[in-house]
Formats: sequence, C-alpha cells, structure tokens
Amino acid sequence: MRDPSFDMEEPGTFIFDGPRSTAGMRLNRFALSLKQPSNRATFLADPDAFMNRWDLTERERSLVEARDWTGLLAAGGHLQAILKLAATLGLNLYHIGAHNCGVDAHQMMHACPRRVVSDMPHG
Amino acid sequence: MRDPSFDMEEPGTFIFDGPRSTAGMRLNRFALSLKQPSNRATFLADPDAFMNRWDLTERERSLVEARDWTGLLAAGGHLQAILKLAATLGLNLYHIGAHNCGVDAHQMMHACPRRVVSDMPHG
Amino acid sequence: MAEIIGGIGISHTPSMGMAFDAGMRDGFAPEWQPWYEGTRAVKGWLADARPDQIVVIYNDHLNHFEFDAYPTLAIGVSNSFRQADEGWGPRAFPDLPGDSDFGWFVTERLVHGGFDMTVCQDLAVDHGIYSWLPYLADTPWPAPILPIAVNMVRHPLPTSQRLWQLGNALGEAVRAYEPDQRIVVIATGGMSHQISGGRFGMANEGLDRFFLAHLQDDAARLLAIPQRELMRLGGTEAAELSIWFAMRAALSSTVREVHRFHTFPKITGCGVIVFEEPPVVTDAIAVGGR
Amino acid sequence: MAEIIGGIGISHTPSMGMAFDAGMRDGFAPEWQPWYEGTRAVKGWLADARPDQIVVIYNDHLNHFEFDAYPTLAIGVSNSFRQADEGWGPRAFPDLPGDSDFGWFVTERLVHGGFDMTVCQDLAVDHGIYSWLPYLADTPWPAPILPIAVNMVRHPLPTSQRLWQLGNALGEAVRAYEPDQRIVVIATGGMSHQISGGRFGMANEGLDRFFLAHLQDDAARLLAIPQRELMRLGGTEAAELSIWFAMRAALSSTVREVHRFHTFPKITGCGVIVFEEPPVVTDAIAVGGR
Ligand SMILES: [Fe+3]
Ligand SMILES: [Fe+3]
Repeated sequence: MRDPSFDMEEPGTFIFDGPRSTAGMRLNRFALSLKQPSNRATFLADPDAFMNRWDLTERERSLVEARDWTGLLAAGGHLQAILKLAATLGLNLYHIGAHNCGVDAHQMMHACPRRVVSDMPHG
Repeated sequence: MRDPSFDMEEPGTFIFDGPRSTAGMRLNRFALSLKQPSNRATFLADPDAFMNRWDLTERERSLVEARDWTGLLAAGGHLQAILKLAATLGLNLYHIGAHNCGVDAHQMMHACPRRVVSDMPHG
Repeated sequence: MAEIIGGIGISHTPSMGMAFDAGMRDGFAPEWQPWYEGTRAVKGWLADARPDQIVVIYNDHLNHFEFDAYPTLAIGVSNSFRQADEGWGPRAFPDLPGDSDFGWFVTERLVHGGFDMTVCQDLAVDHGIYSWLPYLADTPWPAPILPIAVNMVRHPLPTSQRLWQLGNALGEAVRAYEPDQRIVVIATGGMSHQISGGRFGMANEGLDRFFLAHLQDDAARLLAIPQRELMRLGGTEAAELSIWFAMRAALSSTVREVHRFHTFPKITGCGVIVFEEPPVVTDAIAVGGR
Repeated sequence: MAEIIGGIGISHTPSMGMAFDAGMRDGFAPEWQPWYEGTRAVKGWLADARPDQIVVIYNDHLNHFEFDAYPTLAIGVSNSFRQADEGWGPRAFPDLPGDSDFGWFVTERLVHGGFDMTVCQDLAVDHGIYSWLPYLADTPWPAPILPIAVNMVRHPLPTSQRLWQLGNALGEAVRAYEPDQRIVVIATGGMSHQISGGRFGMANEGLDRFFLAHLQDDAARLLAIPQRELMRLGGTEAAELSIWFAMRAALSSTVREVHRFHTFPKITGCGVIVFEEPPVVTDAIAVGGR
C-alpha cells in the first residue's frame, strides 16, 4: 500500500462534485434508502427486486453485486451513501477503504492513522 | 365590505412569519398532505381519523370543521396550504377571501379586482 | 462564450394557467383575452431570440418545498423537471427539460460567489413557471430551463437588494459559460395582489405600472422601496415583484425595453416586460469590454 | 442583551460516539482514552459557562438532507430536534431541545443580512453533533441548541470566507437578542481526514496543530489557505475545518484560548479548542463599545 501523497487525483482522491452527483443520482438514492431498517431487510431478501425499484443500471447493479467499492465511488456513489450499503451487508468503513487501497480490512485498520508530514509550519 | 386600505394590520393582512409558522406547523402539514389525491379521499371518508394522524389540536380541528378560513389563517395556517383544504372540500380561493371579508363567494368574485389608488407616482 | 440576449419579467397565477387551457379549448374568457393577446408579441420575441438556455427565477407556492425545509434560494440542477401536482392533478404539458452541465456551472459560480443555494437534483415546478410558459412558447419547450426558486411564502424573505445581487452574480456566471450559447433570463412573480385577509383581491394598477415604467433605467428607485412598502401598497403577494430585480440585474445597463403590457384579469396584476440586450459589439464597449 | 460567553471548536466522527458509548459501559479503548480525558476540561468549562443557548454550526453527512435538495446553509428552528438514524438505529440519547423564538430571531437577522438559509422546522441531527455532545455535557442537555448545517458533502462547498462572514453575522445577530442570555457558539468538523480513495486514513497532525495554534490570533493566515489546499494536505474531509471559522468569527478579536487538545485515535484528527470572551466590561472597551 502506497503512502498517501499530497495530490488530489484519482484513485487517491475522489472529489464529489456536481457532475458526479448527477452521474450517481440513482446509486445514491438507492444506497441512502438503506438507512431505513425495512429497506435493508427488503434489499437483503431480494437484492435484484430492490435494485430494480431504484432504476439502477446494469453496470451499477454489477458494481453492487461485486462489492466493488472503488467502482461504486467512481460511478458517482457518495462515500456516505455507499457506507449505508456496506453496513447493510455487515461491513464497515475499513472495508471500503481497504478495497480502495488494495489491501484487506484488517491491514487497513492497523495502518490507520496513516500519518503524513507536510511542509505546513507547525505554529 | 370595506375597501382595502393601506395598512398591514390584521384582519386586513396576515403576515406569515416565523412564529406563525411554528404555531401553524401541524395545520400546514395536515393541509399540504391534501395535495395527494389518496389523502384527499382518506380525509373526506373520515375527517376525524385523518386529522388525528396529523396531531391537530382540539381547536384546530374545530376550525377545520367550521370551515373557519379566517380562524385557520389566524391560527398559523398558510393560505397556500389552507387552499388545499378548501379545494378538497370543493371550494376555492374566493370562498376563503369571502370569509375573510365577511361576504359570500359570489360577491367576492364580482368585487375583484378591488382597485386601490395610492400616491404612487405613475411613472 | 455565452451571451445574454435579453430578459423577461412576467406575472404568474394559477388562474392564468387554467384560463390558458380553457381559452385554447373554448376561446378566452373576456377578462383573460387581453392577457392572451398582450403576451403574443413576447412569444414572438422569444421565438426570434432562439435561446439555447432559459434561466427562470420564480417562486414555489408550497407545491414542492414545505416548511420542514424551506430554502431561501434553491437551484434545480437536473436534465428534467416535473410539473408539481398542486392538488388538482398536473396540466397536460410535458416536463421541463434541463441541462445539468449548465446548471452545475452556474451553481458553482453562485456558491463560490457567496450565494447559499439549496441545490436540487429533483424539483417539481408549480404554476410559478407552468402558468405562463404556455403563453410564451409552444411544446416541445424551446430550450433547457434552469429554475431558481426564491422563498416568498414565509418571512423573512430575501430582500430586494439580495435578489439584485443574485441577478448580478447570475449574469456574470452565465457570461462566463464557455459554450457559444444564447441565454434568456426570465423572472416571474405576481404584480400587485393579496389573496388572504380583509384586503383580499386588492389591486394597485398604479404600483404595477410604476414598477414596469422604471425597471429599465431607474431600478435603483424601485430598489429603494422597502419590500414591506410594496406589500402595503400592492398587497402581501406584491413582495414577489422583488424577484424581478434578479432578472434586471442579470442584464447590462444598456438594455432596451422592446415590449410592455399590463392588465387586471381578476385578482393579480398581470404584467409582462421584455428587455433586449444591444448586439454584442455595442455591448462589449458599453460595459467596458467585459 | 444577550452576550457571547465563548466558543468551542471540536471534531466529530461516528466512531467518537461509538467509543463514548462503549467507553462508558466498559471503559475506554486505549486509542480513545486520551480524547475522553482531553475533553473533560471542556466539559467543566461548559458547565461553568452556564449557557442559556448553544449555537452549533455543523455538517450533516447525508443522514438528514439528501441530494434532491441539499442546502448550502440550513438552520433548524424548532423546539426539538430528533437524532438522525444513520442506519444503525439512534443511540440512547434524548432529542436536542431548541428555542424557536431565538431561532426565528437569528434567522431573520441572517436572511436580512444576505444569508440564504434553508429554514428547517424539522431537522434530524446526526453524529455531526451527537458524537461529541455527550463528552461535553450530561443529559438532560444543558441548554436549547440552535443548529446551523453547512454543506460539506457535495461540491461546490461554501468557502472559508463565506463561513467567516456567516460567523460575523451570527455574532451580531446573537448580541442583538434582547433577553439577557449567555450564549456559547460551537463549531464542529473533523480535522484532517479522508475516508475514501487511495488516501483513505491519511492523517496530518501538523496541519491540525497549525490550525489550532493560529485560530485565536491569526485566523487570516488560515483563511488564506484555499479550501482545496486544506483537502490536499489533510484529506478531502479536512474541508470541514472551514466550519470552525464560523465560530471564530462570531467571537470578538479579544478572546482568549483557555483549552486546547489534539489526538489521533484512528482516522480523524480529533481536536478541541475553547475560546473565552473577556468579561463584558473589558469587552465593551476592547471592541469599541459595541
Ligand atoms: Fe406567486
Ligand atoms: Fe464530518
């Protein structure tokens, strides 16, 4: 796992801006609906039917099915929304971060905080 | 019916401000729910049960039952919300205005526009 | 670069929309016939303007937003906007097209310019736009619409000065848009009217005509009228006139009025005004080569 | 007249809340123990301050607002605010009390001062407030809370400068409130952190300490750092630091830091700072008899 750097490029950093928000509209509505316990149950019981209800595209569905957290973010999913999906599946923030970094969740958890030192004056 | 004057006092003029909005919270939620056809049907079928659902107070309920449009505005109902209630009952804007002015809807309709002349320069 | 071709100020009322539907079916009622005729030239102007985008500053009437979260200023950024069901079912018109790329561009400029927009990826539009749009354009609607909604239902309202600033920033944002597009800015709000209380139905034609007469060259004089004074003279809903400032301020100081009309069909003062920007070359000189 | 007693800046994270619940039950985990201890003095300060109102500027994390209508700035005006269910059920804490009279007063000042607030009569509050509040106060919560929510989830974000202006206007509004009340202003936002992408978990303690060190007397130096630079150095979520400016700007230039603490329990830089206003007499002289 590479040390965090001081740049703002993907895949190191995803900026959630307007066009991304437009692209991820369906994904985020779907994922945020999982805040409701009843929706979590419905989704878990029949993921396909539930995803249909939210008009997810073929590609979005396969990203969900593959638990491709990085792909979901790249497709316009907002971390805070995608986190609800992870939680529904019994996973947490570290699983997403681990996938983003190409390690496993256990490694990720132990790597944090990933300290960086910038040329910022220390006051 | 008195001619409209240039003042901003009740009962000539209701200003919908913050404290009024707090006072009318239940009434407005109830009335705005009537934008939905299904809620209109439910309300008409059993007004009491429907009003219970929205936690209306005793006084608010009796204002609704009495079609006391002026009282509803004074109690914090917003005209645009109360209008949905009137529409559900087969009434319209003129019925509300007529009640506010102490005339009947037919008279009100014929009185409008109620022209006023101010000292505004005519450009 | 995009350029602003001109601007329109126009009243809206639910009855205006119903009168249109009935009028197209059975002929216009006598009190509405003048409005139908008075807006025809505006329809012609808009067709000739061939806009690529239409920005509309309007106000919602509790048909989309509710008090649980009522924005002072909202912007709709989507490729499509539904018609709000105001409680009688939507009228037989298609959704409004939108252009989310243009919407995000303007949103970024406005927010970074200090306007605290509520950004809406889903927005249903009520008679604030739907009541007059059919007078000004046939379907399919001629261009994407960028709706900006202003709180006019609950005090505190944004001030006239704030809406003027919004218009200024909007004009700058639009003119900074890269594509070579023709933009029209429309503001809508009833002119004098009050639809509740003992002053129900009050109609101040003098105020409306004064407003229309001074909007081109003496907006400062109108801006100096406190919003509360507009309400006192023209009825509580006359506060909606302050929305028109956002349109005027988006245009340059050298616009020319090309159309003006006013009538009083029933409760609300129905006025329309069209400003046209001088051709770009002249404009570039006039505003100091912006 | 109301007076501002002081201000607090503090980080928030969901795990901070969970660590509190677990810590009170079973003792604190070693990585969270320092935070628990570091905030104890702040809890003491807040108790001594005996606030009548607490204004909290925070950010929601898609737990109440959604993208269909995401406000840049929202204010909650209600006598009670629910805890948002973030998807795991709410924690065992009561609703937040509110004071709608105070809320409307501040709202009117802000809107008339050119802040385009979305005004919320119903607002559910997430870990942005609930994660740290139990560290700073026991239940029943000590005073009504006036929550002001800032968009930090979707760009464009309000700028640091805009949040500084908001704080200024907020301070003026609060000090114009008639009742003789004691007000504390709290701002919350994670310090350095990034919770997505390859830089997940990055932690820039230098940045956090630099920020804490300069907030009292050299906020201008911090304000000059572009938000994007905060994000580059401290992770995308370090943009939340700009919320702290709203607290600092609500206070006078003569505040004194009375507490400061920083630790890195896991992903998010956890810092807290407390500023106290000098006693009123001194303050009246210092700020020119305001
Ligand atoms: Fe209107
Ligand atoms: Fe946060």
